[in-house]
Amino acid sequence: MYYSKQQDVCLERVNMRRIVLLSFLLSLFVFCWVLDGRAKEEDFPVPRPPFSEGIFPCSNCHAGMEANTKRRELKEEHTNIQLKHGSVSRWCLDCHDATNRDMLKLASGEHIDFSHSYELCGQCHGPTYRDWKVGVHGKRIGYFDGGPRTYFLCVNCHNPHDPKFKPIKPEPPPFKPLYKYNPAARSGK
Amino acid sequence: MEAWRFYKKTLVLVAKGRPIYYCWCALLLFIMAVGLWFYMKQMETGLIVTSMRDQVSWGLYIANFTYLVGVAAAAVLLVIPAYVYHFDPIKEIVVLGELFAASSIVMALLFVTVDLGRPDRFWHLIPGVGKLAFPDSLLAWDVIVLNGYLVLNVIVPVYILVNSYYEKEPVKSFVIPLILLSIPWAVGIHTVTAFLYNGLAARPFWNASILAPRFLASAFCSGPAMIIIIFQVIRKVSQIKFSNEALFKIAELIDYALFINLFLLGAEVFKEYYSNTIHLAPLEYLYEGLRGHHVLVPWMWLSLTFNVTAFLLFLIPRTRRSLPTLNIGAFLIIVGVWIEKGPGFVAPGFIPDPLGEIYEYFPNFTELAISLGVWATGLLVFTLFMKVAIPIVRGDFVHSKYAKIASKIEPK
Amino acid sequence: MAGNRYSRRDFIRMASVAALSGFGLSGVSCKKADLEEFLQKHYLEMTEEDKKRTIKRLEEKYLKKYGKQFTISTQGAKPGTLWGYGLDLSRCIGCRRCVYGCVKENNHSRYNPQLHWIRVLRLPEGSLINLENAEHYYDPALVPEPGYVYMPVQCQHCENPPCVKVCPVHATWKEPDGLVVVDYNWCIGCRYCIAACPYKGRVFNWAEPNIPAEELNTAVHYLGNRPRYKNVVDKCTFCVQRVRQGRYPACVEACPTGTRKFGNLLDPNSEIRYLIDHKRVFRMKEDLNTEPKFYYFFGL
Amino acid sequence: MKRDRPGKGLDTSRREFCKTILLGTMSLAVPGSILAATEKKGLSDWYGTKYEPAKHLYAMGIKVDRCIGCGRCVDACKKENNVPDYPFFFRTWVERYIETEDGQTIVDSPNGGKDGFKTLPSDKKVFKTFFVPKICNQCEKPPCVQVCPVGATYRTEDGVVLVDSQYCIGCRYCIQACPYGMRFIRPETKTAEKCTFCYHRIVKGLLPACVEACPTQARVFGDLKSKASPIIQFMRFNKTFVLKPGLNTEPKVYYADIDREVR
Repeated sequence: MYYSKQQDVCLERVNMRRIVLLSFLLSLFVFCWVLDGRAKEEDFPVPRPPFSEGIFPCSNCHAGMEANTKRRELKEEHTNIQLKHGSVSRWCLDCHDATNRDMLKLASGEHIDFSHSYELCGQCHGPTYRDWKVGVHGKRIGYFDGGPRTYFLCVNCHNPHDPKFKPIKPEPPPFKPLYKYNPAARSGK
Repeated sequence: MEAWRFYKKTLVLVAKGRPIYYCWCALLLFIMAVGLWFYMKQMETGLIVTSMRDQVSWGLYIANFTYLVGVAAAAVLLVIPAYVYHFDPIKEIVVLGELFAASSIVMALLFVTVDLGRPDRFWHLIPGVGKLAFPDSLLAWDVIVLNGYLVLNVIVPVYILVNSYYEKEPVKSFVIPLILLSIPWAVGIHTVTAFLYNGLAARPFWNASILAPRFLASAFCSGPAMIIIIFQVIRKVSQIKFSNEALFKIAELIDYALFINLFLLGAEVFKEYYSNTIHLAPLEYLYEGLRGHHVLVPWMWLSLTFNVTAFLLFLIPRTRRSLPTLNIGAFLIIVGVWIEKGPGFVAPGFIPDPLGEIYEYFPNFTELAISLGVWATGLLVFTLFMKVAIPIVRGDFVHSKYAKIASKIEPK
Repeated sequence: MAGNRYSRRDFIRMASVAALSGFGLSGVSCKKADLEEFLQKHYLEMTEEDKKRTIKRLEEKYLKKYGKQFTISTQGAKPGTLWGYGLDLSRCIGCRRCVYGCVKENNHSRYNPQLHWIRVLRLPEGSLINLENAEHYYDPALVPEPGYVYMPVQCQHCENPPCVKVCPVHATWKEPDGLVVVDYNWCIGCRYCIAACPYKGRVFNWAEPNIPAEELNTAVHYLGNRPRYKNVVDKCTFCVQRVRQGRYPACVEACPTGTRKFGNLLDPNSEIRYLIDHKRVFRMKEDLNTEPKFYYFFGL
Repeated sequence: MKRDRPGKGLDTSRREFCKTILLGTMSLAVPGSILAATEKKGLSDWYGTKYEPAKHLYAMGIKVDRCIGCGRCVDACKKENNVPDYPFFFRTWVERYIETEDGQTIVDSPNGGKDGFKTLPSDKKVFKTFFVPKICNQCEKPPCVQVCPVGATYRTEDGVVLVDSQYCIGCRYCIQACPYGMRFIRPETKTAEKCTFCYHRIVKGLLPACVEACPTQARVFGDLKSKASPIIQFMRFNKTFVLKPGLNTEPKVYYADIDREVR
C-alpha cells in the first residue's frame, strides 16, 4: 500500500474539516427532515433514466385513467414487459406509484423521482447500493477529480423488469501473429 | 612514412590473390549485397517484414548474436594454453584465433544492429553523449564489454603482427597484461550475455542460475570447433603450417566442455521434469511439443544427437586423432550448439509468453537473408585479416624483406 | 541552474553526434526538422524551452502527415497523486469494448500492424490465474459464456518495473505519479523491455502506424497517445492525457459493466482506496515483486 | 475443475515415468511398490465392498470471508484424530493475516488458532485482517507421494493422500517435499502424519470433523463427482483459487475470496 505518505500530517486538518462539514450537514439534515418529513438521500449526478421511446411522462396516458390496483396480467398495454424480477411476489404498483405515475414509490410509501430510482433498488440490494454509492459497483464516466462526472443508474445497465445482465456480442479478437492482409487468417489456429 | 608504407603494402596484399580468393570474396560480397538489400527493405517497412511479433520479440538475429558472442569468447580457450602454459603448437595460431574472435564480435555487434528498430538513434547508447543506462541495464553492460573485447582482440594481434613485421619481439610488459586481461574478459562477455537473459524474472526458461555456466560450456565447444575447421582451410589455401597436434589438443578441450554442456543440460532437464511446475512448459515445448505446437522438436532432438555423437567422436582417441572424424565431429558441434543456443534458446524463452499464448516463431526469408549477409560480412572481415596476418606469421611479409625490395625500387 | 548544467554536455553531444552522423545524413535530403528530430534530447533533460520547440516541431510534423492540428500536452504529474487501477473480475464479461475504446483514444495502428494495449484473456472457471489455460482469441457469438471468466490484462504500472530496469538508454521511466511511460523519440527499438515484462504490457510498432485520419484523436500527450513511429516500443499509460486532467481513462469509460475502476491511491476517499480497503484484491504475479498498481478484485 | 492443459494428457504419466525410472530401479532391493500394492488391497478390506472409491473425488472449499478464527476446527481435528497437543503439531490450523497501514503483512497462528486469536502480535496500525484455514490440499499430483522412497504414502482412488504408518520409515523426505507444510512426524510412532480429510468418516458419508465443527460454514466439503454436492455449488458461485498454482500440484482445496498475500 502506498498511500500513507502524508496521511498523519493532514489527518488532523482533515478531521477538523470533517467535523465542521459534518455538523453543517447534520443541521442541513435536520432542517430537511423537519421540512420534508424524511431524511433525503444524497443526490448523485445521474443521466436521464433509459425510458422507452415516447412513453414518459406516464401521466400523458395515465392522467385520466382509473387506477386498477388489482394484481393481474397486463393484456392491452405494456405487453412487452416481462417481469423477471421476483415476479412471484411483486408487480408494477410495488414500485410505480398508483396515484402519480410519473413518480416511483418506496416501501415507506414515499414518492421519488425516476432519477432517484437507485433508492428504490437500494431498498432490497443493500450491499450493492452501498458499493454503488462509493463507486465500486456500477459505472462512472467523466472526471473522477475536479470536473463533472456521471454515475450510471442501476437501470442504465439492468432492465428493472428483467435485471439480469444480458449477454452481448464481443468485439473481434486481436489478429493472430503473422496476420497481414487477409481477415480470414484471423480465425485460423 | 614507414607506417604509410606498411598500410600501402597491406592494401596490396588484400587486393591481390589467386582466382579462388577473388571468387570467395565476390561470393561474400554478393551475399552481403543481398543481405543489405533486405535490410534496407526491413528499415523501410519496419520489423514487420520479419516473423518476430510481440509474442516472440527476439528471433534469429539475437539467436545468432548469442551464438557468436560465445564463439568470440572461445578464443580464450586458445589463449590460456598458449600464454599461460606455453603449450607451443597452439601458440602459432593464437594470433589468428584472436582475429577470429574479433571477427565474431563484429558479427555479434552487427546482429544487434540489424535487430534494433531504430539504429539511427544508436548515439543514445554512447555514454556521455546519449544516456547509456549503466549499470542498471545488462544490455548497457553488453555494449561496453563487447566493444571492449573487440578493441582488446584487435590491439593484441595487431600489436604482435606489427612487431613481427619489424622482426621485433613484442614488449612483454605491454602485451602480456592485455592477454591476461582478455581471459577474464572473454568469460565476462559471455557471462554478461547470459545475465542479459538470466535477469528476466518474466521468462522462467532464462531465469535459471545454471544459464551462465551453460553458456560458457557451449561456447567452449562451438568456438574452437569452428577454429578447427577454419584453420584446416587456411592450411590448405595458404601453406601455413600448423601441426595436427594443436588441432587434437583443441578437440580434447572441446570434449571436456561438451561433457560439461551436456551434463548441465541434463541437470536442467531433471530439475524441470521432476518438479514439474508451470516452468516446465518451455522445455516441454522444445523436446515434446506443447499443446500441439512442436516446430522446434525435431531440431532439438537433432541438436542433441549431434552433440552426443560429437562427444563420443572426440572422446575416443582414435576418432579424435583422425582428421576426417575430427572434422565430422567439429561440424556436428557447430550445428548442434547453434541449434541449442540460438533458436533453441531464444525462442522458447518467449514460449509460452507471459500470458500463456503460444506463437510458433520460425524465421522467414528476410531474416535468413540478412543473417547470411551478416555472416558473410564477418567472414569477409576475417578473410582480409588472414590475408595480411598469414604472410606475417609465415615470415613472408616482414620489414627487412620489404625494405630490401623498396630500396631496389626507389634507391635513396 | 539546471539549464547551464547541461550546456557543456549538450555541446559535446551536438558536436559528436553531428560529426558521427554527418556522413550518414549527408546522403539523405537533410532538412532542418529531420536534423532536429535526430538530435532531440531525452524528454527528462529538456528545458521548458526545448519542450516548447519540440512540441511545435511535432505539431507541424503531424499537421503535414495527417492534415490535422494536434495539441500536444506536456502536463506533468500532479503532486500528491499516485494512480491506481481496479478491475472487478466478477463483472468482466469479456466483451473487449475496453480494447477498442483504447484503440480509438490512443491512436493505435488499426491493422498491419494491429496494436492493442489491452488483452482480454478467457480462463476456465475453477482455477483462476493459471495463465497457461488462457485463450486470447475467443470469439463466440455472445459473451459471457458459461463456465468461463475473463481477465483483461494491460500494463500494470509496477512500482518496481522490470522494463524500466532493463532499458539500455533510459527511454522508459516511472513518472512521479506512478505511470510508466516511454519517450517514443528516444527508444532505440531493442525490445529488451518486451522480454522483461511479465504482463505482456508492452507492444512494438512493427511498422508505421496505420490510423484513419478521420478517427485521429488530436488531444494528445507527449508521453501518451500521440501517433507513434515505426520500430519503437509502446505501452498503456493509463491515458496520461486524461488522468492528469482528472478524467477517467478511456477503458473505464468504454466498459459497459462498470468493471473498471480508477483513482488516486493517495486519496483516502477515492474509489480505488475504497475497493482495496473493502474488497478482496490481488495483483498479478506477486512473487515477481514488481508491485503492480493494478488491483484485480471481486466486487461480488 | 481438473486443471487440464488442453491437448495434453501426459502430465500424470510423466510424473509416473520419473517415479518409475528413479524408484523402479531400486524396487527390487526395497520392495516398496509391492508393499504399496498389497497395502491398497488392505484398505478395501477395511471399508468393505459397499463403498466404491472410484465413484468419488473429494474436495474442500474454504470461504475466507466467513472464517472468524474461532479455532473450533483445529480443536475438533485434534480430538477426532488424536493429534497431540504438544509439541505443536496440526493436521489443520488457522492463520491470521494482518495487513498493517504501512503495507506490511504479518501472519501468525498462535497454537494453530485453536484458542482463537485474542491479542495482536504487534502494535502497528491494522489496515485489514482476515483468517485463512489451512489443511492438506490433497493434491492431484502430490509431490510428497512422488518422493516417498518406500511407497508408504499414496493417493487413493477417491483423491485423498494417505500415509501408511506401518510402512513409513520416518525419513521425512515427504516433509521437505510438501510445498504447503502439511506433514509432521508423530512423536509416538516416529512416522509421517497428515490430514486425511477424516478418511474414516468420509467413506461412511460423514463430514470431516473440521467441517462439522465450523460454526460459520467457512468450510465446505463434498464430492466433485456428484452434482448435488455442496462443493459443486461452491465452485459455481465463487471465483476460486488454489494455493501455489504454479507448482502444478493441482490442489483440491479451493479458496474463495482469498486475498493477495496468502501463500
